[in-house]
Amino acid sequence: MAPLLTMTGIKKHFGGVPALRDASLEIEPGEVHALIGQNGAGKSTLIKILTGLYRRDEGEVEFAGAPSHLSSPRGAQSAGIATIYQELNLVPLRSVSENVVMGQEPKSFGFMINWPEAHRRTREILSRFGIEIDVTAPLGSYSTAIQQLVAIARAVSMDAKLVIMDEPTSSLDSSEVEILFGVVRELKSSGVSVLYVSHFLDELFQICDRVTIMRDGKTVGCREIADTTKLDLIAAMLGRNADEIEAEGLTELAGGSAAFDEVVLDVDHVATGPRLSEFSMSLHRGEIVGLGGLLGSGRTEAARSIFGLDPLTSGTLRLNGREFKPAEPSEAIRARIAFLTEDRKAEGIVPDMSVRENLTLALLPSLRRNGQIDREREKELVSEFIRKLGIKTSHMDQPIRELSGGNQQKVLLARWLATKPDILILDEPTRGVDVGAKREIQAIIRTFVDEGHAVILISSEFEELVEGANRIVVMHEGKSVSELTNPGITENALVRALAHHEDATP
Amino acid sequence: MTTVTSEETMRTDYTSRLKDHGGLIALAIILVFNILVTPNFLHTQTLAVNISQVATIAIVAMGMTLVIATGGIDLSVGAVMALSGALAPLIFLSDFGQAYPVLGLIAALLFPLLAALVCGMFNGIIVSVLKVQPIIATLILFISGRGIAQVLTNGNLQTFSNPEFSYLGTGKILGFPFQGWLALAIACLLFWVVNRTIFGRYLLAIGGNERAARLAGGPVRGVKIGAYVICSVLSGLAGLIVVAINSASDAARNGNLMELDAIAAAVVGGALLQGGKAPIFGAILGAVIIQLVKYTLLANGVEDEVALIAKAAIILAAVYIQQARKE
Amino acid sequence: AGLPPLEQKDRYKVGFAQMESNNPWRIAETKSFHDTAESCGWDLIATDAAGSAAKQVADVDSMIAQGIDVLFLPPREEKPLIPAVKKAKAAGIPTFLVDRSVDPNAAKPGEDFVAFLGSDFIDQGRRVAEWTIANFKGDKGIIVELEGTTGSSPANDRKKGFDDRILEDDRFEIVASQSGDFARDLGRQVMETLLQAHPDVNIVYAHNDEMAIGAIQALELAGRKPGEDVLVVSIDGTRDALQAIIDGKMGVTVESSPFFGPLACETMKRYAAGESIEHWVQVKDRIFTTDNAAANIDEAY
Amino acid sequence: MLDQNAFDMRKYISRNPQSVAVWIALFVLIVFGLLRYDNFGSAYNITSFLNYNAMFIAISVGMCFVILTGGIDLSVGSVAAFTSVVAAYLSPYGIEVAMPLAILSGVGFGLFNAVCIVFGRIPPFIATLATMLGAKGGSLVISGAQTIAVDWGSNFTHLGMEKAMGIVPWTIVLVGILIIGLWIVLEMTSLGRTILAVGGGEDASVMMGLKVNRAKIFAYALSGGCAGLAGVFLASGFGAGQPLEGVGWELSAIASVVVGGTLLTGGLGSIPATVAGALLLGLVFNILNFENGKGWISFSAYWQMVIRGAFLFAVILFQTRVMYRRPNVEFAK
Ligand SMILES: Nc1ncnc2c1ncn2[C@@H]1O[C@H](COP(=O)(O)OP(=O)(O)OP(=O)(O)O)[C@@H](O)[C@H]1O
Ligand SMILES: Nc1ncnc2c1ncn2[C@@H]1O[C@H](COP(=O)(O)OP(=O)(O)OP(=O)(O)O)[C@@H](O)[C@H]1O
Ligand SMILES: [Mg+2]
Ligand SMILES: [Mg+2]
Repeated sequence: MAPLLTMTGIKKHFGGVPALRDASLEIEPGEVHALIGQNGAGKSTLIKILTGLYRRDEGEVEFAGAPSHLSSPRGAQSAGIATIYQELNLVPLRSVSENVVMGQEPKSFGFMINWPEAHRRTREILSRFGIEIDVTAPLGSYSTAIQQLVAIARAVSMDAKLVIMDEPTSSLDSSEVEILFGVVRELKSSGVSVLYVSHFLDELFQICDRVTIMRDGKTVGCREIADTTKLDLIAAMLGRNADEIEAEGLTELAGGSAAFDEVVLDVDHVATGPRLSEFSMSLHRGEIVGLGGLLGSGRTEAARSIFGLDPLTSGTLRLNGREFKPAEPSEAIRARIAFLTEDRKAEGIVPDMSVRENLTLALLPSLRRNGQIDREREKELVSEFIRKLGIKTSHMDQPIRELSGGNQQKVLLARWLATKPDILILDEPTRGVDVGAKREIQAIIRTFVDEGHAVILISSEFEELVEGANRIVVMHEGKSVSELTNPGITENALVRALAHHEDATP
Repeated sequence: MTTVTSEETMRTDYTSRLKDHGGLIALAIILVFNILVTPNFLHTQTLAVNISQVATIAIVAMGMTLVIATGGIDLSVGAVMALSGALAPLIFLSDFGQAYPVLGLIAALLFPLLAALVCGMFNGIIVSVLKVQPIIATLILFISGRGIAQVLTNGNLQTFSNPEFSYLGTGKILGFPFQGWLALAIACLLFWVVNRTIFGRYLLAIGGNERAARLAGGPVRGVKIGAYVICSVLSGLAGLIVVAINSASDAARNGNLMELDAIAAAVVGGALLQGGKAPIFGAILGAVIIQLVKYTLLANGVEDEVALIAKAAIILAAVYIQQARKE
Repeated sequence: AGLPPLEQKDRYKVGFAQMESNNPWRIAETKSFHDTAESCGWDLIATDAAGSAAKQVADVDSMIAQGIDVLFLPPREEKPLIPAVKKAKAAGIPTFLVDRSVDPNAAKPGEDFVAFLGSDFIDQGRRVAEWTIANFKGDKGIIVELEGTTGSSPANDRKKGFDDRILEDDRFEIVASQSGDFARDLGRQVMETLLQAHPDVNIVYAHNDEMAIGAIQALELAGRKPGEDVLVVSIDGTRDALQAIIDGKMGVTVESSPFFGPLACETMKRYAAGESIEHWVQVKDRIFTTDNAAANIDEAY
Repeated sequence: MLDQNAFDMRKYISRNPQSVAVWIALFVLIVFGLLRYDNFGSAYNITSFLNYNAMFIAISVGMCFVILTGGIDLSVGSVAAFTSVVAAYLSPYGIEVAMPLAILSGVGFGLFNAVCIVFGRIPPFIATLATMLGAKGGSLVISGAQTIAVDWGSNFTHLGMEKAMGIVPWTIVLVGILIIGLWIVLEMTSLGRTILAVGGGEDASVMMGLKVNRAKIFAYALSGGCAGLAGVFLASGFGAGQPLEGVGWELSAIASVVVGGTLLTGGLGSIPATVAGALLLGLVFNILNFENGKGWISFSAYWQMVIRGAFLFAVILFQTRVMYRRPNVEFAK
């Protein structure tokens, strides 16, 4: 059978810096094709070239048997390519329905949008994903996960020949991932091809047929999933020998079960509104406490309440035994608390500022010397962190928006580590980060607690929670409902704890 | 627009360098044109005249640049000029001012600036605390600020003769107008503030991504209020200069339409209306370009109505060059 | 149809629809109406159109709705205010135009409105020209003209009156004519610029005194001697201008008095008494020079 | 509010708290006027008030579309002045010729704005600022800096001065049709929804494959056309093309739109609320004129400016404080 899509010899430079040197990709009709590579390998760029968002410098693209010169996402859409981009690309102010049907609204009289039909269709599509929500409400009033699912729903509803998913699961929890897989299989069985980008290699083995591996802007291989192993893939991505990697071992980071006695943070029946109605936990020096929960369970709100982002309506926070009432993040930072946000784009990076400026943003007050910023020390600090965290940037004055997602995340982590916090709150710290970097980040977190600090870890990846946390506080509908402690922390236990509360409430 | 348009960062070095200096090139073209066409252009007096006229626009444009850097805009600058300009003569012409000329003079410089500061606080608080969109927030003082100035003076033109005060507008140092030196000093100070201080860094961060700046502990409200206050105080200063040159304060006309000139100067100088950039010397360059355009058209007898069209075309061209550079 | 009548009574509800308040002249005019109100038995409704002819019509409308007895209207523009005049007539309200008139082809005095009280802008310009021709000592008059707000009728008329007359004499040449928007600050800036481009200028004609004062400042800043090597002439008769004449910095200013209140009262009373009013109640504009400036400065505004 | 199956008042209020504020403020002001002043509710005052404000409503709804795309149009006032001159020149050919051509000339300016913004990548604020200067210069040039008389003999002035069936001024009828038409476009057509989407997130709209450029071009052309219509009203209602009119109209239109609850950043807003905003701001002038007539205090022009500013402040305070905050939406920058 002729391939649905062939891309060969694709090259792309951004202002002289090559992002793609020689990329190629071939997708058969009706296959689920994975695209993997380290952060910055060029996956997203390749996709954007395919959908016409970027123009390629060189190379051939053939789609559905004809050479393709798409110059806009719109053209790609009508050619039969539906895309879920890595950065959410919906319009939060507009309703869920609009976000789903825009571009192909049902009409009456040929020009008037038939809203009842649009809502019905949206509900129907979303119900395939197990989502029952008010589709007339603004999309932005829902969680990232729901927004992600809506984006997927939109793409899936488009009758495309090829659906591209750039890290669709990065903000989903396991049950939603399952739903997504169901949908992907459905697409496949109806002959639609899927291009699937993910850093979760396990996922690939569940749903993909073939995998293309990219490294440094080049396509370095394409395998049948059945003929490969996770280790192989990692080796190919990193450009190293599989044995070597095995020898190093991607060591498990299971938290010790040491006794923690010094309480640094005590959260007592804290509420900030309907999304966080009763939250209690304690955090000890040297401990990683995980927050487990389904989407919308209020984990992010819990973190925000500690960081002074949402004013408390009731309850108390105690920091090192003293009552603590931060009204602004700056107060929390002064109290040596740090908070890595889950929404990198909206709340994390300042896109036009350089890596250097982004990295030191939370640290400025301590860089003050003679009324101005001590630039020497700033540079030292920044190069130190770039080295320590292995941040891939051409120089420290490169605008952060030009970095790949994973590297942006590392810069943000560095921003907080640089403030030398006692308590580090991490909301989905490894979202969109490649396996190598993920291990690195996890190692950094581990070192950090070993130095006697404490971490609150929010993650929708059960594996990450279970491996990393010394204790897990389970949240449900804005309340902390139970706690898992070592040695009782297993994925099963966590799933059971969640399911228990899920069943308990209608 | 970053993701969609960054595509265009791809340019040969040559053109991108050309565009980096778009403003300077525009300036060079205007200068050459004037040297060839405008009678007596190469004359120190011409330079002095232009400096004295550009100073007020430049001073206000620098303040505007800071506000624009936060992603805001300040329509009230002209009204604040009128207000501070109206207060100064009220003070030194008052009984107190006549009885104690020195104190009166100092008060006549300080109080108007203080009033301007209050206006800036008002704007800044509405924008940052009440979260009202800047155009509308500053529209309030745009409408009523001038009204307050006129209420204070009963609408009357206040004329005076006070050489000490008038030094602000007519004094010369090394043969060049005092207000030109003043503008230069302010530019250096603000350049330092923007590029070297923590306030400046936060300012740019807030314009670049306000939520991120807040999460990183940035004092968002304080910095925004600060930007509006600086802008207002500089406008107040410009208002005093205008009054000083004319030896008269006309609350109805002082600073009229200044907001448009200042915004145009800031943008021609490279400020991005969505925030995140604060090119202080760019603002001066923008002000100089606008001033020279005005001068060129006037000196060559171009009719007012045609001059408007020419001004429009030049603003478009200058910003087009600037804009192409951005992406 | 004839003019609406006006009955004689003690108090009248009087509308005065000022066009703008952004210059001393207008402010003095409004004040003059307020000052007259008490003595003339007016309940005065004064509106301000902030320079918009359209809003001025709307202001007149709202005064008609409030049932005024008489309307005094300084029309911002010749043509756009005609609807206001006609609506007032339709509502049975006698209208007196003050200081500017409307297009006589569309609305006629004695028919659509009672009368026009005011002076003649073209004539003002012409009188400045005549004085200049008579008093200019040099051989060649190089003139810079500072125009009022572009497109406004006083600017257009004062330009026409002056230019037509002065150019009849070939001693004179107008080398530049630019708008200073009737404002002192702009007048100064424009003069500074024009002085650079035309250093040989020896006459400045400004459409109002404010710009003339600005021009004098520009001349002084440039080291010129207004009154000696440059003759400054203008229109209005403000206190500052008279002072400049006394100081020898300015040659002449033709009066354009803003004090219409008393004249308005008198004319209205005559009309109420059934007198027929002349279509143009002409104001006798004086001309101020060194001869009479000192004597009149105290009553200037 | 049309985008719901059934109209649900509570939902509407909670999602559009800001537009609700303007209706309440308008209602309060009208009741105040009716109680305090004689003849405030007279047919004469109502029709003349609406007739005058028809111009502002027209430019405000046009402005609303532009603002919804996340842009701004500072040129509306000058464009209206320009088209009033065009309409005046064309008035001898009758309304059926003068009106479409004048509106078309306004659309031309709108298209020019759109080209600068969409293809020249010039920020809307600057592009339309330049057009504002250019249109003003242009209208002075074509009119020779004079007001241009319309032909009173043709039917041109009927539009601005006469009433349909002797009751409703024709301008109101036209503006009513415009409002309803644009309301339908915004709420019920994909073009309208695209405009909202573009304002809510331009990058996202591009990625969603929407016709972003078309939406923006339409919005600016429409705004130009609405300014053109306002220009026709101006010429027809005041009997002259007026090159000097329109000063500050853009700001009052922007204020109307924002007071009506539309986000200046785009993506969220409503046509009826914009109309309410325009009426509210217009009503302040009308009330001040009536207050002057009470003689209790005769406001000088300056006090009127202060009061108008204070009133705008009050409405905004009311919007942000008394009504609850924004709908619960995270705003993308
Ligand atoms: N708009 C841009 N301007 C400049 N450089 C860019 C731009 N977009 C991407 N790049 C660069 O191109 C390279 C490839 O980035 P891309 O986003 O395609 O990586 P990726 O494989 O998707 O990584 P991730 O897994 O982190 O999402 C990176 O080095 C990045 O810095
Ligand atoms: N039922 C809901 N209705 C409206 N908005 C919701 C709802 N649930 C969650 N949200 C929004 O989604 C965001 C994330 O939700 P929350 O913090 O409660 O969940 P979380 O457990 O942190 O989920 P996530 O895994 O997505 O981070 C919040 O900002 C909240 O505004
Ligand atoms: Mg990517
Ligand atoms: Mg979360």
